[in-house]
Order: sequence, then C-alpha cells, then structure tokens
Amino acid sequence: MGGAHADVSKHVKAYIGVFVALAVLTVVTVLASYIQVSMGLHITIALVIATIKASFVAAIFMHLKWERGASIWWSLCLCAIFFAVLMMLPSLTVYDHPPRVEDKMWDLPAVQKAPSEHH
Amino acid sequence: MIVAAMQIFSHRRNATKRLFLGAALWVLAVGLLLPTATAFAQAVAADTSGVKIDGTYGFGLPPDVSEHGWQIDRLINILHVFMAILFVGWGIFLVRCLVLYRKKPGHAASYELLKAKPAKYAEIVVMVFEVIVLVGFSMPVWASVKNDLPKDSENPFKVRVIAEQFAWNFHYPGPDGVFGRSAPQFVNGADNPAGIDRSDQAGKDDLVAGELHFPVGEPIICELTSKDVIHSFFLPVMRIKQDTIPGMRIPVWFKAKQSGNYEVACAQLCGNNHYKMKALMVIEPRAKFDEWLKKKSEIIEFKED
Amino acid sequence: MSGESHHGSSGHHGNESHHELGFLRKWVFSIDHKVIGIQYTITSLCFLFLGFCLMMLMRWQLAYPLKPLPFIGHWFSEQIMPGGIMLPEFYNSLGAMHGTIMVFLGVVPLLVGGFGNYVMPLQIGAPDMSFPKLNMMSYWVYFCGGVVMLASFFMPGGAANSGWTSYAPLSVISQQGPTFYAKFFSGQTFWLMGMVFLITSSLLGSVNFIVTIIQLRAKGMTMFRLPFFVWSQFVTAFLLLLAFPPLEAAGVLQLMDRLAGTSFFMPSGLIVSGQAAPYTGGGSPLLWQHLFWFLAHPEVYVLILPGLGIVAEVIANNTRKPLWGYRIMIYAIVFLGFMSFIVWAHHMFMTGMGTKISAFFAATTMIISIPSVVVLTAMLLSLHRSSIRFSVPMLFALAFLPMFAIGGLTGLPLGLPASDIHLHDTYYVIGHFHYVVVPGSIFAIFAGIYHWYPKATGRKLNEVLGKMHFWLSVIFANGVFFPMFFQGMAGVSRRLYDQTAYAHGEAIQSLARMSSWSAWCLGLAQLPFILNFFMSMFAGKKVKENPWDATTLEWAAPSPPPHGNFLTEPVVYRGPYEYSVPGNPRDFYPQFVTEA
Amino acid sequence: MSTQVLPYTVHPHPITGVYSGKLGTWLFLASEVMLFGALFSTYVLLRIGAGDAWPSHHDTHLSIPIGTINTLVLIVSSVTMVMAWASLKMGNLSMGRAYLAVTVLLAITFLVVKFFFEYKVKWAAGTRPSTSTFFAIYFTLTGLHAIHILGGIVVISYFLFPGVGLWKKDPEYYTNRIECTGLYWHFVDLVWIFLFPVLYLM
Amino acid sequence: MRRVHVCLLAGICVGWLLSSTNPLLADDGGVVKGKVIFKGSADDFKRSKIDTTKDPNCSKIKPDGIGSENVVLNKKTDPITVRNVMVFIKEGLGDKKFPPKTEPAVINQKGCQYEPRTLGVMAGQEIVIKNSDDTNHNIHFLPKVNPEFNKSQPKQDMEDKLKLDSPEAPFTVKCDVHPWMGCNVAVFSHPFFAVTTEEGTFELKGVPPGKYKLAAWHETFGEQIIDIEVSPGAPVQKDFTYEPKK
Repeated sequence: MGGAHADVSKHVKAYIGVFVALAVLTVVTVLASYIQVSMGLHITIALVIATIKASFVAAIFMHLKWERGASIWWSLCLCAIFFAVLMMLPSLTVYDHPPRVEDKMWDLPAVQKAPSEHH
Repeated sequence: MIVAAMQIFSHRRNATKRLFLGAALWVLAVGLLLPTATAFAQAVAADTSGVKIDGTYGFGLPPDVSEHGWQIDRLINILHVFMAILFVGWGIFLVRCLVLYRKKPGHAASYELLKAKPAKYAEIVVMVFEVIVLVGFSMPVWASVKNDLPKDSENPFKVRVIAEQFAWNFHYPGPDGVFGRSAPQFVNGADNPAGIDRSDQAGKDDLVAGELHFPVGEPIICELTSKDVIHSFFLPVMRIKQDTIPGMRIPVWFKAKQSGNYEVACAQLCGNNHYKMKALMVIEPRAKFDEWLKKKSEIIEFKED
Repeated sequence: MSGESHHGSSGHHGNESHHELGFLRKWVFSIDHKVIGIQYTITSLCFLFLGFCLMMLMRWQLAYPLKPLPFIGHWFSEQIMPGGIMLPEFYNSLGAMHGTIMVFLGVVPLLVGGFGNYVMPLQIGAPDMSFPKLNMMSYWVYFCGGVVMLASFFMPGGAANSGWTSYAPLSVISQQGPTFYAKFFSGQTFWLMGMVFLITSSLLGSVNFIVTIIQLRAKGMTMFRLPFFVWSQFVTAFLLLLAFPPLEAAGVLQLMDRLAGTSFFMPSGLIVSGQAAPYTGGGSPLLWQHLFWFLAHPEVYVLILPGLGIVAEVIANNTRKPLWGYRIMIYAIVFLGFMSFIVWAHHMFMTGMGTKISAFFAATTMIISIPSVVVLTAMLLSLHRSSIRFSVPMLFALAFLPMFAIGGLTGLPLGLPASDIHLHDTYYVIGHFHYVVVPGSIFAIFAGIYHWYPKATGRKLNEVLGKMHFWLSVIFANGVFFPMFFQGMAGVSRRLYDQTAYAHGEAIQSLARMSSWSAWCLGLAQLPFILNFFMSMFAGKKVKENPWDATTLEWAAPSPPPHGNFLTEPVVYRGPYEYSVPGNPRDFYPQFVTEA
Repeated sequence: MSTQVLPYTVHPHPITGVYSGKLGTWLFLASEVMLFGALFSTYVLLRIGAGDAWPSHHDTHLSIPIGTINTLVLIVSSVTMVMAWASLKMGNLSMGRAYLAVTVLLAITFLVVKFFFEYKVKWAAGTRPSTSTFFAIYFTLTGLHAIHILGGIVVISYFLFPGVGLWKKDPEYYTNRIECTGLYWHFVDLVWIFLFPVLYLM
Repeated sequence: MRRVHVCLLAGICVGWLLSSTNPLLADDGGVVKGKVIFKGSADDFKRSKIDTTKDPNCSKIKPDGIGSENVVLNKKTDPITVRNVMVFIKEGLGDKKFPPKTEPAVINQKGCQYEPRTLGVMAGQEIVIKNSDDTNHNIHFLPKVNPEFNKSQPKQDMEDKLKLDSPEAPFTVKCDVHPWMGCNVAVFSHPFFAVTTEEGTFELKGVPPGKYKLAAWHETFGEQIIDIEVSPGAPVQKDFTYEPKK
C-alpha cells in the first residue's frame, strides 16, 4: 500500500505524533492509578486509556488507517465478534449457575494441615 | 490372499463378485443378526453384587419412579417419533431416486433443478417443531427440575451428597435437621468422610452413610458437591443427572412415587475406577426410613475379637 | 507416494529455475502441496488405523469384562494387562487416546491437511499453496505432535487417561508425582504438549488455506464458481484459525497447573485420596470445560464440513446433474461455521446451568440444526431426475446421506436440556457423534480416496474390492453404533470399564457384545481397502486426466499433476457443476473448456 | 522452487488489494488475538471469582516504575520498527537497518529488565506462580508475551543480517517482509499496552 | 610357600567378609526390646465400626463389620499397650551401608482392610501387594519422596510388585475404591525397625554397639524419641509411653 515516497514521509509525521500521544497516555494511566476512586471506575479508566492507545497503534503503526484490503477487514470483523464471545466466558462460568446453595464445598475455610491426622 | 486379489484384478469378475457377495451376506448374518437375536433374548432384571435391584431393565428407558420423570420420557418419545417420521420420509425419497434414476441406456439426467416447494415446507415444519419442543416441552420441565426447588414451607428432606474417588457419601442432618459445619481438615476416610466438625453442636448428631435412603412421596433436595474431581450424580430411575463440581454445592430435587432398591451411578469419568463408583438408593415408607435413620445414628463400637 | 515415476517428467509453466531435486527435498522435505498432501494422507491414515486398533482392544473389555484377552493379551506388559486382563487405567488410556488420535491426528489432518492440501489448489487452479515452506512446516509440526502424543504411551503410569476432553481437576491430579521429573514425564503432560504442537500446525495450515483461496484463484474463478469442496475448506480454515487458540491457551494453563502447581482450574479445599491437595485454590473447574468446548464444538464442524464438501463433489459428479441449491448450500455452511462458535455450552447443561443460559444455548443449538438439514436436503434433492452412476465413491457418498441423517437427528434429544438430563454422558452420545463422524468424515474420506486416487496416481482403484469394502463397512459400521442408542436409552454411562457393574448395564450386556463383534468385523472389512490401496498403485487400471468425466479444475491437470500442476495456465469460464447441459453433445461441461 | 512462480507474493492482488504475506500475517494476528483473549478472559474469571481477596496493585509488589519504563521501551521500539519500514519504503537501506538494529536492542532491553529486575527479584523473594492465582496469571501472561518478544527478536535479527540479501534481489519484497514483521511487532506491543494496566495498575 | 600365600589371602578375604557383614549377624549385635504403653482413658479411643455399605462386596466378606484402625489398643495387657507403632533407629548409625532385605515385604488387602496397618521396608526391598478379596481394590501410594504408585486390582488374587528406592518417613497408602482403607509405609536405609505386635511389644535385633536415637511413630499419637546405648551381648530394654488427651 502507499507506494509513493511522498505519503510515506507524510506517515512519518503521524508516527511521531502517535509516539508522543502513547508516551503521554502511559504517564496519564500510571498517574490515574494513584487517584482514590471506586475499583469499578478505576478499572474503566485504565481500560479506556489502554483501548485508546491500542487503537492508535493499530490505526497508524499497523496502517489500518490506510488499509484497503477488504479481506483483511472482514477477517478482523470475524475475529472481533468471536473475541467478544470469548470475553463472555467468565460471566457464563460465574453467573450461569443460579440454583447454587453456596459457591464453596466446605462450610469452614481450609486450614493448611494434614487432614489424615486425628483432631 | 494375494492370489485371490490377482484374480480380482483379472477379467473373470462375475465369479469373484458372486463369491464376495456371498461372503458379505454370510458375515452379515453371523456378525449382526445372531448378536441381535441374543441381545433381544436376554433383557431381564438384574442382581448385582448381592443386592437385589428392583425393576426390570432391558431395552428402552429404565423404570421411572420419579414424579417428574414422565415429562422427560414424553419428550424423548415425541422426539424419536418425529425423528423416525423425518428419517422415513427422507429414506423413501432416497430409495425412490436410487431406483428410478440409476444410469441406464436412454436415460439422461435433466439439467433443470427440482422446484423444491415440499422441501421448503419440510424445513419450516422442522423449525416450527423444534421451537415447540424447546419452548413447550423442554424448558418447562428443565426449569422445574433444576430451578424450582421446593420451598421450606413444603419442608423438603435435605441430604448432602459428597462425591469422592470412588464413592458416594450421603450426609444426613440427623434428628435436629441441621447440617453440622464441615471443613477439609476434619476429613478422615475411616470415620469422618464428610469432614464434619464434631465440636459443632449441630454436627454432633449428623450421620454419614454409604447408601442413599429417603422417604417415598416427599420432596427430596440433594446438595451435591465433590471432594476431588468432577463426578456426575445420576439416578437413572429418577431421571436425575447433575454434575458434582468441586468448589460448588449444587442442589437437585425430586420426589419418588414408589419405593424400592435402585442404583446411584456416576456418569462423568472420574478416574481409574469410575465404573465402581455406584451406591445403593433405597426408597422406603417414612416409618421404615425413620427406623433406618435411628439405627444408623447409634454410634456402634467395633467389638474386638 | 506414487506418481514418483511421472514426477518432474513434464515441463512447468514459467518456472525455468526449476531443477531435478534429491529424494529428500522431493519426498521428505518437499514444499510441493501435492507431496505434502500425500504425506499428510499417509501419516493420518496410519493414525486412523492405530486409533481403530485401540478401539478394538477396548471392545474386548466391553464385550467380555475382566476376561483375559486371548492370544494378543499376553503381548502387553503385566503393568497394564496382567494375565491378559485389561486394567481400568489402561482402558481409560485407550479411551482417551482413541478419541484424541482419531480426532486430532486422524480425521482433521486427513480431511484438511491431506485432501485440502492436495485437491484445493488444483480445484482453484493455483500452482501451489501461497506459502509452500509454511505448508511443509505445518506438516512437520503435526508430525512432531503425533510423535509426542504417542510418546505418552511409554510414560510411567501410561498414556493420558482422563478422556479426550481431559476435564480438570481430574486431568491435573492424575498421573501426578512428588517431583518435577515425575510430573513432567507423565502421559497427561505429553498429551498437553502434543496438543500444543497439533494446534500450532493447524493454525499455520489454516492461514495458508485462507490466503491461498483468497489470493491464488485462477482467472475467471469467482467465489461463486468455486467447487463446494473449496468452500467447505474455506469455512473450515476459519474455524481452525479462530477456535483453536483458546484451547492452546487452555493447554498452557493446564500445563501450568500440572507442572508449576498453579490453580487455574483448581478450587480450594480439595481432598485427593484422603490428602489435602497442594493447591492454593481460587480457580474454576468449569473454566477448562468452557475453553475446551469453545474449541471443540467448532472442531466438530471441522470434522464434518470437508466431508460434506467431498460428498457434494462426488454426488454432483455421479448424478451427472448440477448440485441442487449450490449457493444455498454455501450460505448454509457459512452460517453453520458462524453459529458453531456460540453453541458450545450445550455440552455443559449438566454442570448446573440455570434456565436462562441453557435456554440460550438450547436455542442456538436448534438454530444450528437448520442449516445442517438444509445441506442434507439439498444433497437428497440433487438426486432427483438425475442419472446415478453407482461407482464406489458414489456408494460411500450415498451411504453418507441416511447415516449422517441419523447422526444429525439423534443430536436433537441431546441438544434439548430436558431430554439431555437422561441421555447426557450415556452411550446415546457416543452413538450420536459416531453416526456423525463415521459417515460424515470416514465414509467421506473413503469416497474422496476412491474419487481422487486416479488423479494422484494415474491409476484407478479396483471396483470389486472397493464394492466389497463398501458393503462390509456400511453393514458393520451400523452394527457397531446402532446398539449404542439402546444402551444410552437404558442409561449406561459412557467411558465405563465394565457396564455390568450396574443392573441396567448388565441387562443389555449382549448389546455391547454385538457392538464389539461388529467392530472386529469392521476391522476385517478394511483389509480389501488396504490391499486395494497398495496393489492398485501398480496393478490398477491406467487413466487419463479426467476418468470421471468431471467438470472441476483439478481434472484439467495431468494425472498425476506435475510440479506446478497445470501445463497451461487454466482459465475458468463457468460454474463448477455444469452437467447434462441441454444442447451439449457431452453430458458434462468442464469449467476450463471454452466451447463444447 | 515454486515460490518464484507464485503470484502476489510481492505486488498486491489487483482485486483483493493486498499481497499474500500481509493477509497471512493479519490472519495469524487474528488467531493471536484469540489466544491472548482466552488468557484475558481467564484473568477476568479468576478476578471475579476471588472477589475482594484479589490483591490491589499496592500489595502485589509489582514495581510500577519498572513496568512504566518497559512500556515506554516497547512503544519506542514500535516507532523505530515502523520507521525502519518507512525508510526502506523510501529506498534507504542503511537507515532502515539502523532502525531495525535499534528495535532489536530495545527488545533485548525489555527482556533484560523483565528477567533481571522483575522475575529474578520475585523468585528471590520466594514468589512462585503457585503462590496465588494473581501470580499464576501474572507469570503466565507475561511469560507468554516474553516468548513473543523473543520470537520478534529472532525474526528481526534474521532480516537485519542474513535476510538482507533479499534487498539486493528485490527491494520491494524485502520491504514487504519488514512490513509484515512490523505488523507482528506492533501486535506484541499492543498486547503489552493491555497487560501493563491490567497487571500493574488494577 | 605357595600354600601359605593362598591361606593368607583366603584368611584376609574371610576376615574382610565377616567384618563387612558384621552388623547383619544377629547374635553378634545387640538387641533392643520393649513395649509401647498407653496412659489415659482407653474409652476415648474406642474403635468405631466402619460403614461398609459403600461396597456391598465388603459387607459380604466381613458380615460383622470392620473397625477403624486410627488407634488400636490392647486392653488385655496391663499396662494397656498400643499396636501398629513403628519403632526404629532414627540417628546414630552414621553412614553405614546395609544391603536391602532379600525376603519381600507383603501388603495384603484382606476383608477390605490392609494387613499390616503399619509396615516398614528397606530401600530397595521388594514390596508385594496382594488382593485376597473378591472385589476390586486400588492401591495408591502417596509418598513425598519416592515416585507415586497408583494401580487397580480389579480381580481376586491379582498381585503387584514394586521397590521404593529412597528412605522416607511414614506415608499413607490408600485404596481409592474403599475410602476407609489405608495403611502406613516407612522406608529405611537400615534393617533396625519394628512394628509393635498384638501385645504392643517390639524387638530390634543385631543392632551394632553404639549410641542411638530410638524413635516411635504412631499415625495418631505422633513421634517420640529416646536415647539408647547398645553394647555387644547385653539386650537393651526401653519402653515408650503415650499419654494422649482427646
């Protein structure tokens, strides 16, 4: 893609820009991790920033911004869909057993001690 | 062998053809029909390891002693009737084609494709049927068996089932009807397989049996768990199956409509002696059950010789 | 391995730099898709045979529990078969390895690596796969995987014996030892490492397939002029590409659990044979099942789709009539492939699912059954007003139709949670999926071999031996698997070392015996095929490019095709199945012919 | 062999608009996404299962400074990688190789930091994968990522030294291969961009 | 002259043999004997009757039930003694080497219980595992040092042999089919160990003269160590006493 030197040199500017953005965002996310907020919000912030950084990398460094190959695009779409399904796994594993009495098999926590011994 | 093979490659084909056809038929008779005959001959009640198991077993579903079982059986039957119809339909069409349209002089295939209205209808019928069985027959019984546990108002009888390689432990709350606390460090294969805390008041009167006894006609809740690996609590005559998963306590409930001796099976591969992992299930009238419970709860001392 | 004599004798278009290669580069480390295809075929046929032998061994114990196995019994060590009596641990090893070998070392490599590699590039008119070296690598990675897998038989404690699904925690605690050495040199560990190899190989292969189909189609070969077989390979490749990595991850996690003592799949408070298990806990046993079935359900379609492709090819060719609903079938299998990613949890109804999730997965399962019915119906309809040529491949293709129907239909009671309560993990399941894979994969494989053997060797397989092979196979295949439905109904659990331990099992023990006898006869029934396969290489009837009067592109190349496949660059003018076109002198109108 | 006669290895396919190598790389990356996806969902599951027992980033004793430094190192290496491709695209081989060399050096730095300033310290402190589910997933994820880095190093150094002969034969082919390598390398970087906050900051 | 040489050599060889095998000659070494005494109320350690209904075959084999064996006392003797106690020399032998015993140690699965409950073997000594019951047993060694051993014996009269190569403190051997079935095996580098008899007594023969630490190990009551000194000829009499409180 992008055969001529001209637009490649145009790209280069973009690369530098992205580099700056990534560096800044890294610092931001580290600083953000020290703010005292609820765990939920905390995780959300971190993931949002990470997603922004990732999309920069994908769009500019991996040239998706200039990508013309349709086959690549719909392969990635499929991948995205099934990735989403894959991310459903934990919730399925955890939440799909409503009629549980308890989520543990013992009433008391295990004491690290050879169970064969008499008490 | 080689010689025979070379013959086949030679041009005297009809003779060898007949030979092999004959062979095929003969092997068919021996290999298939005889065993089937014997199989149908001996489908009878069984007596395993000394304990008489009630009910006659053989082909088709085992006897059903549960109150919900008939719904599952009905569903299975409906499905198989439907499958049979569909299969026979397809089969007829297939055979018809094979007979009518085999290659013969003067007969050529037609380029036009069949306008398959009936096929479309068949598809729709299948779809509709599947929706009906799923919504109308499957989910209701599933929901009632797996989710709608009897309320405490119906005072259901509770048993804790603790699976281990390769045995079932049945933990009864005892007279006070309260389960004693359990913890892994109390587990002892000889006299405390369920790991009950004997220092706990509620635990003093608890008892653990190797047979599953329960009263007939009362709602039973089994709280299933496992000490080591995944087992599966399978009561064929009760139409109940539920994996026992270490780290979880999963309840199943059922109601027996007749008493007798039956088997508890393990349906999930749980190790080398998986096949030995079975227990006796004794369904009996309340009185007899209480008697058994009482007899069981007396701690019997072992008489030294 | 035949066609050696023809190889390289003919010229190659636009490939002046080509020179005669040494034996090693030509047959062992070849990067020619045809040679690699043949390598795959031979290797996986051997594995299929091995897996079959393991099954025949098990069948003895199932038919005559705890009886010493006559003659052969004493070939085995006292450790696994004392006095010829099979021990439960050995039985479980056989079961686990039979499943693994058949699925991951036999059928998938044969259908995808073998047929896919050999036929697909020919059918799309490509000179080779688009990454030949990668292609060679994927074969050799597969080979290593196979070796590692078999090595597990020679580990102390025997081969992996936790079933081909190797559910945690059982697979983690079994064949363990106090030392790292003991942990590492155990069957289950080698099973996991073998799986990682095999999955890697499939990934490399699938990338290659997709790129080849997208990039290297001949001039005029639009997507909707592709033979159905190529489409099935295309969908399959995507399943491999996206479904296998999760199992690879799961395999790594289980290796960590076994070797590094982590607790990904281990809850806290485990008591293993009376001792507190050394795991911190906090993991979930269900995670393994989810990850495994996330792979293994698409895997089921990986086993079937290429088979469907082959059968479609053979039916179209032998009915001398266009395939009914070519496009509909393509849409159907694409839909199948897509749906196969969101039905996996119907293998897990019994893990204590609630109504909502189980309803969702039951629904998707019902939905996925529709396209399968569509494909089957389409194949049946293409028989209508055709002119059926009862060649051996066609016989196998025809046997596929009703048997696959049984396999598909019996999936219904298993896909509905309520009826699954009784049938889950019983022989009914075994019967069901064997009725799917035996015709769907094995018979299709046979059809494919009989169909394309002339292309690969320049000689036809013998008809009489073929028909014999067919009739015996079809009779005894049913003899093996049909009784299993009755056993399942009666409630006999699968993977039982001795079903007579239970009353309901003892009552119908004779059925197990029937299955076993049929299985052994089925084994004998393969002799004519083996004989035929090797003898026809020399004694078979010589043929030209297109012995079957077929229309697809592979028949334009010489038999066997030279390096680079086609003598002149092929151009495609029409759809794949133009048979009996009105006003055409011949009853077939190949894709590569300009005018009749 | 037939690699020479295969079309579209160098120039994009007129219809699909990509050359085979690139499409192949993207498909491979798609499978990689599923691989790491499975591990990430495992992480989520373990975390949900642990509830409050899950260690917050203050008591896991992962050094945030070191993590940050490594993140920056990887980002820079991504930039140099893409610059290498750009300069090759503009016909400047020596510049391209220089950038490649820097990339390899940065990658090695990353590994050195990871092994000697993180793993080694933890091992010395008696922390093992079996210590807790957090460290189990930490070691698994970072270990797998490190292996990917290692792979990247091998590939890049191949094109840096022995593979460079291809440039003389066919510069565009060489450039394409660097582009594919770059795609892979950026993906590895991308994975780390998620790993860093997930393991160090949450 | 030649004969003299021969005699000399022969004499040296014999002497060397005797000296090397010296500790094995029972009559030459010392004898350590004694009993393991139980102080406290025996009623706290009644043997409970095990519920064998898990495997009906076991109920058939042992109609009048099986007793738990975590603690087995002999109440007939006075004072009350403890059975199945492993008494062995823990320290003091230095790095003397002893060839493993030639006769195999036997673990018998009889009446859905192990015989014996506690077993000592020498490293490299052969262990024979028998199944005398008409049901299937599964023998599962759970050592911490030696390799794990896990094997089924689905039929009566099946037999397995194995060797444990490194010395190891007592560990559990279980039958996974019958959860109550368990026994203890200890592996020693020397032959100076014994398990208390029905009468709760023990006897170590052929102990070479010297100072030793003598240990008694019981699966429930734990380990006790006492110092002894063995001089040639004179037998040493030492008793152990457990005073467990429930």
